[in-house]
Amino acid sequence: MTEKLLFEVSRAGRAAFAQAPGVEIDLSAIPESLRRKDKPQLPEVSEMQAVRHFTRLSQLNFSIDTHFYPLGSCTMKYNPRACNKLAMLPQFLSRHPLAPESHSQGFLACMYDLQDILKNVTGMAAVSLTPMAGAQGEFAGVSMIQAYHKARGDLERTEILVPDAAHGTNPATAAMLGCTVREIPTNADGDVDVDALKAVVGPKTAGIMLTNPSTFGVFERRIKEIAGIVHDAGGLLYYDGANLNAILGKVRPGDMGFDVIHMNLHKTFSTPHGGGGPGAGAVGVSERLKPFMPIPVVGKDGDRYRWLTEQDLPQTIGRLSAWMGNAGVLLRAYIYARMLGREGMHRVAEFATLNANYLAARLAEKGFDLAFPKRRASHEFIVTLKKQKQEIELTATDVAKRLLDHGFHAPTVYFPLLVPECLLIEPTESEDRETLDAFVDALAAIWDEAKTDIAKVKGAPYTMPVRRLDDVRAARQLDLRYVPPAA
Amino acid sequence: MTEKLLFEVSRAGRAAFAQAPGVEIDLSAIPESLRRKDKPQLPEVSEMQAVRHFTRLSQLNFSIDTHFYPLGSCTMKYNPRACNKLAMLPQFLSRHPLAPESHSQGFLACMYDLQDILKNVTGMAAVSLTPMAGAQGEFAGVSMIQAYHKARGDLERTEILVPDAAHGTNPATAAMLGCTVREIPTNADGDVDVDALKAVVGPKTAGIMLTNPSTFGVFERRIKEIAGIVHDAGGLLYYDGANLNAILGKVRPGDMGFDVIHMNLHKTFSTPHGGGGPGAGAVGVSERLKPFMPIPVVGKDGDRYRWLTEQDLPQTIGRLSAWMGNAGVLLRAYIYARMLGREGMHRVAEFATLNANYLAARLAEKGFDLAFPKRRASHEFIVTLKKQKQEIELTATDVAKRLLDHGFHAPTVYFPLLVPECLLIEPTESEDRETLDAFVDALAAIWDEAKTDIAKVKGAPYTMPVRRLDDVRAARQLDLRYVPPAA
Amino acid sequence: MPFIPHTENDVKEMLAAIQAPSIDALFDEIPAALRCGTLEKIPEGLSEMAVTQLMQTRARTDGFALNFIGAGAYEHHIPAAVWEITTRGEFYSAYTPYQAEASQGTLQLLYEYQTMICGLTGMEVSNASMYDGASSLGEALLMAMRANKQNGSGLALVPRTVNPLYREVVGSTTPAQGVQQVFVDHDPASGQTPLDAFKAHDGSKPTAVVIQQPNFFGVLEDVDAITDWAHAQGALVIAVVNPTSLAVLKAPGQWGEKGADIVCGEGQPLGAPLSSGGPYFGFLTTKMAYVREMPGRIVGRTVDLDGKPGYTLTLQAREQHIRRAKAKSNICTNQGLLVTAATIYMSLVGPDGLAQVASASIANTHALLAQLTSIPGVEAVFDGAYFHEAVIRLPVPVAPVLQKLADAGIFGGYNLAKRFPELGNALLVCATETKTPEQLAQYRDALAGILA
Amino acid sequence: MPFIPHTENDVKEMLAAIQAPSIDALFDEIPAALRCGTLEKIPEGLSEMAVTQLMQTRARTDGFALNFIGAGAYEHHIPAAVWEITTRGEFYSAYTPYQAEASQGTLQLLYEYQTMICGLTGMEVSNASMYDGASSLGEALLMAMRANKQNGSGLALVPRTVNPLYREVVGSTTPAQGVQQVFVDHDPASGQTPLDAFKAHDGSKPTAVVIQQPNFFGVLEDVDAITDWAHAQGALVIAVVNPTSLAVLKAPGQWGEKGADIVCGEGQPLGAPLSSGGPYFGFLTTKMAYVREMPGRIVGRTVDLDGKPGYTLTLQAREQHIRRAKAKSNICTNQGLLVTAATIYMSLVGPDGLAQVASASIANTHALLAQLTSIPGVEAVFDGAYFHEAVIRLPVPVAPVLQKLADAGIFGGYNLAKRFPELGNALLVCATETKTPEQLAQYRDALAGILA
Repeated sequence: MTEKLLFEVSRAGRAAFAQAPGVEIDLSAIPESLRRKDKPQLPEVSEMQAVRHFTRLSQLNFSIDTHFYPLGSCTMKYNPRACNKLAMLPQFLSRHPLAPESHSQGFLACMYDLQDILKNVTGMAAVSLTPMAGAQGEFAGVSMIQAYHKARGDLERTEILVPDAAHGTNPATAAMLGCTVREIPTNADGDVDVDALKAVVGPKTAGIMLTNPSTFGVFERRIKEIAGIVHDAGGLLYYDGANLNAILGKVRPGDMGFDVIHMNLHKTFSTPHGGGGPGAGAVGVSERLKPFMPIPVVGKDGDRYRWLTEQDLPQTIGRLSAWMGNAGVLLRAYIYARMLGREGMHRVAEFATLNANYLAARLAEKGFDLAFPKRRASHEFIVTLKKQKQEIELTATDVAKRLLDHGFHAPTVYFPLLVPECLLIEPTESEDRETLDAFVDALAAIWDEAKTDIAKVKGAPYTMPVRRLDDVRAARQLDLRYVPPAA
Repeated sequence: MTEKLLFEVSRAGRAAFAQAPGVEIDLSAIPESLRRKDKPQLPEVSEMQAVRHFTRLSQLNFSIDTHFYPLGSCTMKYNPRACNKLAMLPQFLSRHPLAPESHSQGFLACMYDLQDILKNVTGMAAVSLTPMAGAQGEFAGVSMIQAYHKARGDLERTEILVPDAAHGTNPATAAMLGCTVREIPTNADGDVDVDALKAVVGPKTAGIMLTNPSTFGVFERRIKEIAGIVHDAGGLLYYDGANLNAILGKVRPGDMGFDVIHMNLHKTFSTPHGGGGPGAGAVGVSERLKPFMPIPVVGKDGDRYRWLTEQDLPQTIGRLSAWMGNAGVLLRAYIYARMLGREGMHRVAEFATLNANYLAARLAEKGFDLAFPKRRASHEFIVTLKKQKQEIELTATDVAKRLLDHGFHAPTVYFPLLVPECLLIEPTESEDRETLDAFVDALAAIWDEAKTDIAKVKGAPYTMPVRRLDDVRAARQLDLRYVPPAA
Repeated sequence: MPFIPHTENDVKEMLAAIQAPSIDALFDEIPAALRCGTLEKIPEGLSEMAVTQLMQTRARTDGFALNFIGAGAYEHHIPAAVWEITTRGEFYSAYTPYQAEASQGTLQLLYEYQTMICGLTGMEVSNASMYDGASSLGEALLMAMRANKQNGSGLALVPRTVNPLYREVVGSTTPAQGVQQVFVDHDPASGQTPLDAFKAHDGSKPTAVVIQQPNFFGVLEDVDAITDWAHAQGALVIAVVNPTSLAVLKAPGQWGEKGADIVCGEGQPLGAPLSSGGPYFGFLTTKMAYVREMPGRIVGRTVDLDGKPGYTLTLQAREQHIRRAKAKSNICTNQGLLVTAATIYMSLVGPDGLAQVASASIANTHALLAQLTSIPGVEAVFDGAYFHEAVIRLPVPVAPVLQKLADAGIFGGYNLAKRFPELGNALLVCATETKTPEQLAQYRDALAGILA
Repeated sequence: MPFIPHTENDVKEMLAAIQAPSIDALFDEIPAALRCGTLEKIPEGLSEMAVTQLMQTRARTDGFALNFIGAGAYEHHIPAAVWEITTRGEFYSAYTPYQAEASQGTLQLLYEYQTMICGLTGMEVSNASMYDGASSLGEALLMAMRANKQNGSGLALVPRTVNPLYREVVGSTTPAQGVQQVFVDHDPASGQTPLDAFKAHDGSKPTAVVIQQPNFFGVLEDVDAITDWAHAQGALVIAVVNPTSLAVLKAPGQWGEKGADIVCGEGQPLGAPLSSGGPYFGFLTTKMAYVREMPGRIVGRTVDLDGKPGYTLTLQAREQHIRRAKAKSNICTNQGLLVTAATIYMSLVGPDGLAQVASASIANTHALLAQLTSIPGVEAVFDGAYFHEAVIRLPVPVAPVLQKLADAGIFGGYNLAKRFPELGNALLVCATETKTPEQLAQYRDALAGILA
């Protein structure tokens, strides 16, 4: 099943007429020279044509609501429907970002409470909810580290240390803020090479960006020591929160010694991934970074909630969005957190970890190679197909594509970059054991199939709306928008 | 793609825990002898398991929102999403049917206005919205006819006349009310055989149940004459409103001489078909039947709306439901009617008729036989495959099943019963011309295919979740609920 | 032209294909004298924006109240997933699954529904739904007449503790086929219908005996004894039950020695919002022996050409579109979408969740009764064990009190004055699992204030 | 255990497979000293019912007001279909389409989005979204620095008529990479930024010149002249535009001789609810020449192994997950779901509908201004042509007036006192197509009453 482009269904004179206000167009208030002369290229279709088109398009997607989606580092867990419904209560949807505080107490109470929950769950001193995605949370984090050093007159700290296993956003963020990035290698067990760290840390060190468990899916055991080394050198520690799902209620970044942390609420707090967002990348800070938090933050005077702005936080790194970020996403995260509650927080990490370790054990039993076989898996783990690649040319891409035919979304592939032909697998706590077992069977079946018919596997997928797509052509012969055929 | 039964995913101890109130079960208030001892057979699944299961199940359906669905006599037109959204405003959803009138003026205003719109659009004197489906509307109609005769002391009228082309619900309803059904034949042009009618009408005639346009998809041209004959004999006329879509704003049942009419709001007024309902079968009546309307009806005293009950309508046929019927469906119909408005009402019939006649003309051009080639199509029309059956064994069922592979829902087949191998095709006004053309091409392609490979056609469908199902086995080896395998 | 995709050019070319000069010409078989004019009494069309504003205004006019009315329609928490999935286009805008292969979603769901509702009621077969609880009782009585040829009189013994609105619907819809309701009185102290009241009809050869459990007053009937008596009389037993209660109350299939024969009731508590009384759905289950007398759609599991399991409508020979005047009922369109919601609801709450809903509702109603009867002059009317509704008596007429409560944002219950005048100033109250202790206290305080 | 499907037996057997004695043992690599306790400050878990009651209470606390605030976030009618489809699980719970073959729905939609937003802005390429309007301006400036090596100073001429909140975000996010905003004043009479104010910077070799159309005051800038001047200076022109306005205003691609080089803005008016400021989305379009300097995801059309067309993410070599520290931006997750809504919105209103929305908004704001300035002491601040916002001056300080209006259920506009104190008691008001004549009069009457 494929679907025509809506532009191909479009005809001049068609419209979803109920959706126009039904007025005569009068542009007399607009100077002639500023008016538009051509009709913009938008589809002209009836309401049903649009509804049918987008409904059918939606059916072409894999999603959590329809498929197991073990995309490592993305935490594709169940998004409770209550979170969506309640965040979309009409009063929340209609609230203007500049509505007076007197008429926003209900909304502000939710934001205040969410700050508080995130603070307590991470062990940080304060939280700002404003960053609109993880990458913006990282930006805020590094920006605060810079502001901290600057406020102390410590102006030479221009280097950010990043383990080689880090998410690409970490070095990209440091670079956006004008820092020099220095990579720290990882040792064979997946831990940061502490000696290498000691060798580079020094008076130019602004800080280190670390994720724990790392992207290798293992817990950084020497974290306290690392924190000591960096702190002793005058640097600060930044925590990338893509992996909070592994440690919720088990260990807190604040207790590990981190000075700033971002939390991907669309991962751990189960707000929707939405085909690529919106995310929400709230930041938590230690006491010393509190003055620098991005605004706005919600404060409370007695019974009344209010915005904290530049007046309250004169050293703030400023605004990252015109308003307070992805408010509707924050509402969803808040609702989820309240349903989980204290006990539920613990269980998230427990069962995410149980599922990952179980899946790892089952795959190992089937002969797959784990990247770190001696380590506990955290919420995710890595299988490397190095052996299969060498022996039968079976690549991570091949497995990923063939998995689709088995009704499973693929794990993350080729990340982390350091592990050859890797599958980064994150089952999340919401999947049942039968699904994990079926996934193991599918991977084993693909491997078996590849042994006898590698061409079949390389031709996959066969049951999707399209077969394997030509990415090279996509990048070389750029076709980035529909151009109607000349009449 | 098929989907396991949810019971097969169920495991003791699983649950969507957030959906329970979270209390300890305490049955001390219930006498021991009345308590349940076994656990009822409901699935035990997590919230995500249920969401994924039902989301995937939904994808196994054809529907208006995904496919052309020309099911004759069912009026599968676009259901505007606004109707759903606004009928589900929280205040409407939370209103108890016994809420005081003082706190129900908004809801009652909608019902009153809807009565008024339906009254005017059909030319009837009054409307009761309470019947919950077309068949219940029919029941109310015949019941009122009986009550009318009875109130006049005219006790011998036990016969209901029904044209042979009528919907099955017509004779079934008459029988439910203890009437004797007398069938009236149709002549070759699709009109009622007036001479035959004259022959049976008489002092035992309670009334006639008629649909116009008839189920043959043609307008009963001698309707005024028929009305005269029945009225002169002391009988009343009942109008089956499955076909109001053909005549909205063109001709009114009240003006044709009908005494009572039911309206399938889920057809003409576009409330959802919901996989088999809910419908709504409001009834409109002429002056003489007003006293007998089913209750409740909404009345207005000055500015205040209120329920009319037995006190106001002492001769009412009574209640058909505990409350006022399918209130939420009625809200949807009201919203649709307001968006259509006066002009939109006319256009419904115009474009439904245009589409039907166009499709009929195009199919005739391809060599298909129309059941009534000399007549205008109304909102629907009939193709008969008598010729194809004789020549190449191609049946209506074969065509219906093969159409599914072409991405089209099948028309109604084998109804009306009088036309051999018939397809009753109702495209509705919401379909675009390109879709109609593609449907013509699909029918032509199937016929072509059948000429060379009838076995292929008889094996259809091939692209659905299942292939052709064994209905005979279903009826003989009854399997009507899941029984878990013995442990 | 809302909801019409035709361009002017489309119209021109389509008319050319039809060989008609104009759209109007397509109506030329309608006698000119009958053609209607411009429907001038219908208001002009509104944009979606305008109708949104209109409906929002009307909805806000009605507002929200703290609701303690039950009387057959119950406020329960409905999981958000229920209607988000139910209103997906593929469920919302599909119809009766006439083409089974293209409707496996709806059909499998209905098969699962049938299994669940059989599970709750303890019966062997279910249909795919009736309109509502009241009409399902009517159809159950008609079905009993078809099934019980032995006691074919049509006499139905119906306790007055059966929902009076149901009894009225039965009265409007079944006498034409010979059903004759004879009402059986309840015990004024307990609110139960005593076996003795039935025994007064010994030897009357009733076709059916109806038992509502819990009854209209919320009181629990002695179902086992009545069932056994009814069977001894050759009657079929029709149970009218609240599905929530079946998570904790004995299933009708287990009543007495042989169990009820037909079970019906209002499905609304299973995921349908109160919504001014509808759409709801009626459920109807029975023993396999009576399956061919059942009205309505039934889904069966079968196999396809490849032997793969699939689902289809079955036993259609009972239905109107085949059997016409000899059909078991005229029902055709039923309440499919509500059954979809109910199936998702039952899947989400599960057996334990539903038991908790029932238990919390019992506890809340008992707590409410304790609260309200602590007000001087307010008393409980019955002493029988009750489920999640109960009758209290006020020292003054009920109607003005209810109006004052409503003006204070509380819907206080159902006034029994009209249908049970013998009970005095009696009020039927209900507190489901949705009510908090604060809300119970709020009701008590408001009532105490009004009565003070 | 909400959202956990494991039975006790599952846990037992899974631990056996792992050969771990307990779930806790799975955390044994975490140093014991670091393990946290019971999170006692986190409240206990609530059932969905309880959290529903909590959120409903809070939502009702805030209630509804008649809103005349714009200032970058605009109340428009959103067709019901938009969010009913957008929140379908297949869109809502999918992620970035890394596996293109299993994500054709999202990918084709994004391709259609790119086409539409290029159509509106008159540009050649679009990315798949930025976070919001403010951040898209920041990214546009960084992109300009990469694209304009000739004028590489980082100097950006930014009118003070550009949304002050956007300028603050730019100030927080771009200086580290060398962007330096120099603000350009507006004409106090017209509210426009005159060409002469730019000419004061002749020869300054600006990297970019920013033009917001309509500007923050709702006033229309002389975009053609400024664009041509900027290009003559070797600067790239960055247009900040309201997408609704583009249905009737000249597309940035047509500004001046060569058109704007980068177009950005807030996508919220295209189907995103006000929702306290987010989630919204930023759009960003440019000329094909600069496509490799664009940040964010881009979707391209290609073919599959069978030659059938399909859609996939492309030009990923620009992005952080490949290029790491050398990426064009650190953006990763964007605002996919909002783009889904916007694409459905644009498809439903179409070019003519969007022009009507714009026209009705212009008319309503002009009517509002006429109404409000009919009150003695209230005057229009600027005489330039304006779109759907305008600035009025009150005879008294704005803040207390706004509070009184709010208490009367009216949000009267955005108080300019803090960011534009030189304008006196100035208030920015907005009336989109959603406002009725009665509502405009209601505002006037309330304001007149307060000022009387």
